[in-house]
Amino acid sequence: MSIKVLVADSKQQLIALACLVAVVIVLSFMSEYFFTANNLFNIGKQASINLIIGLGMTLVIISAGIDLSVGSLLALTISIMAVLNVVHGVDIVIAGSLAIAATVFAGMINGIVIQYGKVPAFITTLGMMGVARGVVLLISRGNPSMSFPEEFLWIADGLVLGIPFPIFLSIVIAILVSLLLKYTRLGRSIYAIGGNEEAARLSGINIAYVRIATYTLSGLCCALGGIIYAARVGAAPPSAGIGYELNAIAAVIIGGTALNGGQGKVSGTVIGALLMAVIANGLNIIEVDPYWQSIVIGAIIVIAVMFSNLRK
Amino acid sequence: MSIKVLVADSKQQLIALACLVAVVIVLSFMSEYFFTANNLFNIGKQASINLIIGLGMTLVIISAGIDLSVGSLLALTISIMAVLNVVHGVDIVIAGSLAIAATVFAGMINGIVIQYGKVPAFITTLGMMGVARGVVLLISRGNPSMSFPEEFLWIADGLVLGIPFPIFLSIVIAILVSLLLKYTRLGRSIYAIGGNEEAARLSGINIAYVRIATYTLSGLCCALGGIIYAARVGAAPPSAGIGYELNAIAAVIIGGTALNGGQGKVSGTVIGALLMAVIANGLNIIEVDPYWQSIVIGAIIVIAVMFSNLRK
Amino acid sequence: ADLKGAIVVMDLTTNAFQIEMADQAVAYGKEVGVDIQRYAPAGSFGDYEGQISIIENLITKNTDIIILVAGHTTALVPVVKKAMKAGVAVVNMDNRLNTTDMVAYVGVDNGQGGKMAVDYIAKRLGGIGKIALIQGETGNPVQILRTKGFELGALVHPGLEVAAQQGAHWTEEEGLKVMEDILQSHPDLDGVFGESDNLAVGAARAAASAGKTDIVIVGYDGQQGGYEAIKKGDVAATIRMDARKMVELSIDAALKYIANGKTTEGIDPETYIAPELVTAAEVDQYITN
Amino acid sequence: MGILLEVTGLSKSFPGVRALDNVDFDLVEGEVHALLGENGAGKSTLVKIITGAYRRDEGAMRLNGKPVDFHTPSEAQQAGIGGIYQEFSQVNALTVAENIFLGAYPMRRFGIDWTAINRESARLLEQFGVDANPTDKLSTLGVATRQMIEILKVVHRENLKILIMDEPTSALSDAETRTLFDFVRTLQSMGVSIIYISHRLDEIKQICSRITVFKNGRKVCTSPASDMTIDDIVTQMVGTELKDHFPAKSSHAGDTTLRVSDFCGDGFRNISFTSRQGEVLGITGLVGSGKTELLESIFGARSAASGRLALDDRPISNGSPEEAIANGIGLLPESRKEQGLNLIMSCLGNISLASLDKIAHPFLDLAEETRVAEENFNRLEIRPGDPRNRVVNLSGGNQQKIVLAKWLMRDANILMFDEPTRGIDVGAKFQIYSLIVELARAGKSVIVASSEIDEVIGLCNRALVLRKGEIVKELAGDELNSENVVFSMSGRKHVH
Ligand SMILES: Nc1ncnc2c1ncn2[C@@H]1O[C@H](COP(=O)(O)OP(=O)(O)OP(=O)(O)O)[C@@H](O)[C@H]1O
Ligand SMILES: Nc1ncnc2c1ncn2[C@@H]1O[C@H](COP(=O)(O)OP(=O)(O)OP(=O)(O)O)[C@@H](O)[C@H]1O
Ligand SMILES: [Mg+2]
Ligand SMILES: [Mg+2]
Repeated sequence: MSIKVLVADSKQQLIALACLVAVVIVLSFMSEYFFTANNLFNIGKQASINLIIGLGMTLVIISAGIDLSVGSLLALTISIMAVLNVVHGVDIVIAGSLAIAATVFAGMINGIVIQYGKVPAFITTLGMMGVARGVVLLISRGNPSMSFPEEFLWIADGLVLGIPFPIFLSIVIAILVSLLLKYTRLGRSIYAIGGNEEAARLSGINIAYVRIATYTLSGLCCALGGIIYAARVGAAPPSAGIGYELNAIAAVIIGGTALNGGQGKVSGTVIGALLMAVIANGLNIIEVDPYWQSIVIGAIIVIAVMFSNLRK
Repeated sequence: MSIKVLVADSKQQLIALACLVAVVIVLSFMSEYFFTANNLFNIGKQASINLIIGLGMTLVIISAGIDLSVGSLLALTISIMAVLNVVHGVDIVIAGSLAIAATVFAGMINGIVIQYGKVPAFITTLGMMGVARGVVLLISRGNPSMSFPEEFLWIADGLVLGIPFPIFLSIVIAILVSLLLKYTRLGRSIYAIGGNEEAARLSGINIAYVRIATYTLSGLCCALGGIIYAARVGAAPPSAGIGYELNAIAAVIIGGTALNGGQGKVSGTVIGALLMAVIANGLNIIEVDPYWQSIVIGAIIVIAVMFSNLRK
Repeated sequence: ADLKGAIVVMDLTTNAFQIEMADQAVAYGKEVGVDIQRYAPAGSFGDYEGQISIIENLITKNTDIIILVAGHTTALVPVVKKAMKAGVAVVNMDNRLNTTDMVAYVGVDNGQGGKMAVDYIAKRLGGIGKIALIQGETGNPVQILRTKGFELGALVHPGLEVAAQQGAHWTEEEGLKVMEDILQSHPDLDGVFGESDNLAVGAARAAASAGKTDIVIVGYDGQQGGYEAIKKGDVAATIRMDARKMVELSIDAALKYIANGKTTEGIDPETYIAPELVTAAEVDQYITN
Repeated sequence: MGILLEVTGLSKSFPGVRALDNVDFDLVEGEVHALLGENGAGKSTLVKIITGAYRRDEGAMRLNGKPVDFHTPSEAQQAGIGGIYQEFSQVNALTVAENIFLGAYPMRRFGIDWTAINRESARLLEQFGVDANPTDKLSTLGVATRQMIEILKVVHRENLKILIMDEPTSALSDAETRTLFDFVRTLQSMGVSIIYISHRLDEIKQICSRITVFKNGRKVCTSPASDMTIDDIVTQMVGTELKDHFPAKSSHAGDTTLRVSDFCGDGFRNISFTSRQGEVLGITGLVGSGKTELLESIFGARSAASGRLALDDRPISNGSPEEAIANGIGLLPESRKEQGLNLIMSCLGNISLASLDKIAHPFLDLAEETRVAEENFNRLEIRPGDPRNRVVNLSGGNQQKIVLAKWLMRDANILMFDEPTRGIDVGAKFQIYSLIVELARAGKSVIVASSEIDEVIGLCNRALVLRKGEIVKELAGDELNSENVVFSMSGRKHVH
């Protein structure tokens, strides 16, 4: 593909990137602490969970769906892993794997109910948000303060190829998701059902399989985000992940993926998640009054998106 | 219109109604306290705020939009009214009117940014959610515990024609919104831009006017919901309305209005809001363990919607 | 030069007690020459990860002192260790962290407070009656401690029958709705403990709407809203935690730690302030305007 | 009669395409002015500028001698200009009546007058012989009915002075076309001027007084219709002379491939037929005779109530399009926007969508995809020529070609085409017919469902005539002529 086509194709992402760069430059002038290697790693780590969940959400939104259960599914992984490991003494690797499996299964149930139950994705995943949160509360009720073994915390801070593991994992997942979208039938089919489900069906695409796979993958991303969360906090708070759905969706949409499906790019979500993390981190660093923060964050996001659209 | 057409037209609403009746019957058998006039009034009062907001949300969703700022706008009304009344001693009626006007204006800004800024509704209203909440915190920072004069509380408990005022007001708004949708150009245009915006434009409908009016009306509903809220709790907590957006959207969707716009009914939203209130009230009355409540609520809502779709 | 300090709480938006702790810290900081900034995560009340991010940012900024009102007993431990290692003086306030790797802990015994509330209700009812509990955010550590205190209190007063136990959030609206529902099945209720003043105020509204003004309602925290309700007679009492005192002890401990060359020698590892019962008799001294 | 509307020096560009290039055009009071040209010539763009749907880049427009500049379609409507667009401007979720009165609701003192809307709609439907109720949801109706409703929506407006019709008959049958023409003539006699766009050239001679031909965004010529023969028009449009409208038919029918027995379903009954290798089998019938339902059921896109399918004498069951495609069957659906295309995907992505399994080894070979899809893209001479364009930016006819290209790439053994040349220009039609015959010669079985009788006669070796969901006649060889087809379609007994 020629550079020109690439640029035309990714216009919105490029402008979002320009907004990100502009915000970074402004913040660098406002605080000497902002543009330091250490702080950039911090931003990366702080962005990682939202980004990983956002990558699954990207798939879901491209398929013209939505997943409100992401925060609860993240908590589900953490709690199951904690109960197995801390209460039942199961090895952390096995406990983690079982927790991931259970979460992926919950994601799959989302897909099945949406596909075969014909329940709108909004309601299905809202229901799953409640059910999974309830399960988390139930299984952790006796032990609200479980904490993970020291070695496990490596996941939050350990370095791989010189970069912190959460950032490394985000990069790997971002690459995998973007390869999935670009180089697999499933990925292409996700775009197809998001753009026009009937046309996709008449082109021989197995809608049920694609839809269920999409929500299952979103569940997997939540599980991986949950592992990072668990290592970052070293504990299994039952309220983990509350409110994460709106952040993840926002990252996806800031990145130029439209809620009505059929289009979207991984690079956009990466930029969106970074932009959100940079703003939040920057406002802390330059000591903006917390009461002003939500105003500033809200305004910057709207303005960034407005810019990337005005050029269309 | 013949009865037959009416039934075919409202199938989804009728089945949602059937679900509601079924839940009521089950709960009546499970607790003698449930089906009493007093408790039914309670349910009505508890449903009223979500319903009023949900009616504005119905307009927005029919127009293929979404409004995440409803909870913050509700809080905006309450806080402005409280600050004016409690701190500056402005008469409560004037304070309330100014607060409503400000909130309506915020709703209008949503519409303007979406229309002319070409920012997706999700992002615009997410931004407004942050901005309005920030304003609420700022204006109430010195006085987090303002409380309203005794007479004002009549709004929560006073009777009109034998029914509590919040219920009365909800009914009035529901009727007005349903007349608006059926008998006015604006109402029909909301359906048209939701169903096919380009077709609406080509048919000579003024998209900008319709869109801005829609979000403005949603703002008005939030303001009225805020007044009820203020009277019910008698105070102006800056956290009022957090999380209300998902409940309002859920009420709308349970009522058979699709998120992609172009269709929807007020009766559906009424049933949806009642269903949600009945379940929450019923679970408290029959004393379900709080840890189980979110599971049961999530499951019942999904199942109710599944039923109304299976018959399609 | 001034020291750079920070108070990190869970919530600067909804919870008046958290806001008060933060504001008191800023005020006391000025008195003793520490420039204290207030922080809370942007997300919901359970956003522990947000608190971690804030502390990471504070380490980056070479903050000298962090007063941490931890949202969770274990979740913040790893990042606190990191901060201590980086030379930041971290004092844990209010909600007890599961670690000793910090300068000190200063707090209130939430369990004891919960029990005090029941004791007071028992006293007012003469030891016999039907009571209910309105819980805070389900699964929150503070909720769990206050609930445990309540349950313990109910055990020592066998004449009290716990008729209902419901809840979900900390808000007035939740207190109102839950109380409305409880009163349906238990119109003869005698006493209620709301685990925050917000909940108690909401419950009092529901009781007033239902015309039941003789229910003994007790809140927790000691917020202005609660005090005003006590003054009006809607709420019977609240359990006050002295934010000012906690803040003073915490900042003093941090300053001592820094003066000591960053050792904890001579600093009390834990200090508990007794929660106080505030009833109509004592309430006037706490109302600020 | 004076000049009613005049545009001069009009230009309009889209990213990468100059859709209109310095165009002059005028419309005389009371005339029916045909606008002709190949797919993508700029016809729709011109009329959309006139109706205010697009803004022009350059040029001037005068109405009754006064300069006008419409910012929105409603301004044009107020000036008496109404447009029937190529892409329906309808809201599927609303009723027939409401779509007819969309944006122009009759009002009573207290709100919209629904009684008037329903009554007037019923009258209009009746007058135009449209088989639909005012209260039907639009989404439940077929393409032809919706096209008629699109027309009704504009013609009932009282102040109508200029009516623009962009391919109004592409989805209509002959009978409906005749009703429409009667009405056009009535309007004309009432003084309404009409701009008429169509690829059915025989129609032009019937109702148009003047003809303007476009090519590549420029005007080629304007002249009275009586001065031009159809061949002249074609020559002007295509640039070269086109001798035949159909290629020579494929000659050898081979073995039976698909056998349909006792097929019953929603919209058709007791259908039995076979399709052979090397043969083009036509299926024709009036609108609503069940052609579409039959093909869709064979393809597994909707469920058949009963009946059997066999492929090379091996029973098959097509439970879904996926299975049908795996069995080597392809279907080009009737409605390109709703069933055929993913408008926001690139042309390439659309073309390869039904063939992903072929380019997955197991990962998609993008180079192979581009190569094969581009081959089919070029084979159909789709304009503009960059296959990475989004389909939504193509002209109507070129969009249809994308759907065709998709099924060419799939290279199924049995290919079913439902109205394959809807909205395709004459030159391209010949090209598509040639392709179809070529496919048959290469040993495929081709089934073409069409309500255009000429197409069936000129292209097919054999044809089934459907009426009310049943096969009433099978015609082949010399018997396949227009007289016989019309007789069987309309239900009058044909005497041998
Ligand atoms: N919205 C758009 N964006 C980009 N390009 C467009 C758009 N609309 C039309 N075009 C391009 O403008 C040119 C003219 O298109 P137009 O629709 O006017 O053709 P047409 O003569 O109506 O063709 P057809 O007979 O196929 O309908 C085409 O090359 C088309 O791809
Ligand atoms: N989605 C649908 N829902 C309800 N009725 C439909 C639907 N599609 C078509 N019909 C109706 O079914 C009947 C048969 O339609 P079908 O499209 O098969 O006819 P056809 O012979 O293909 O004619 P044409 O395609 O030329 O309109 C018609 O009366 C049509 O209005
Ligand atoms: Mg065209
Ligand atoms: Mg058909």
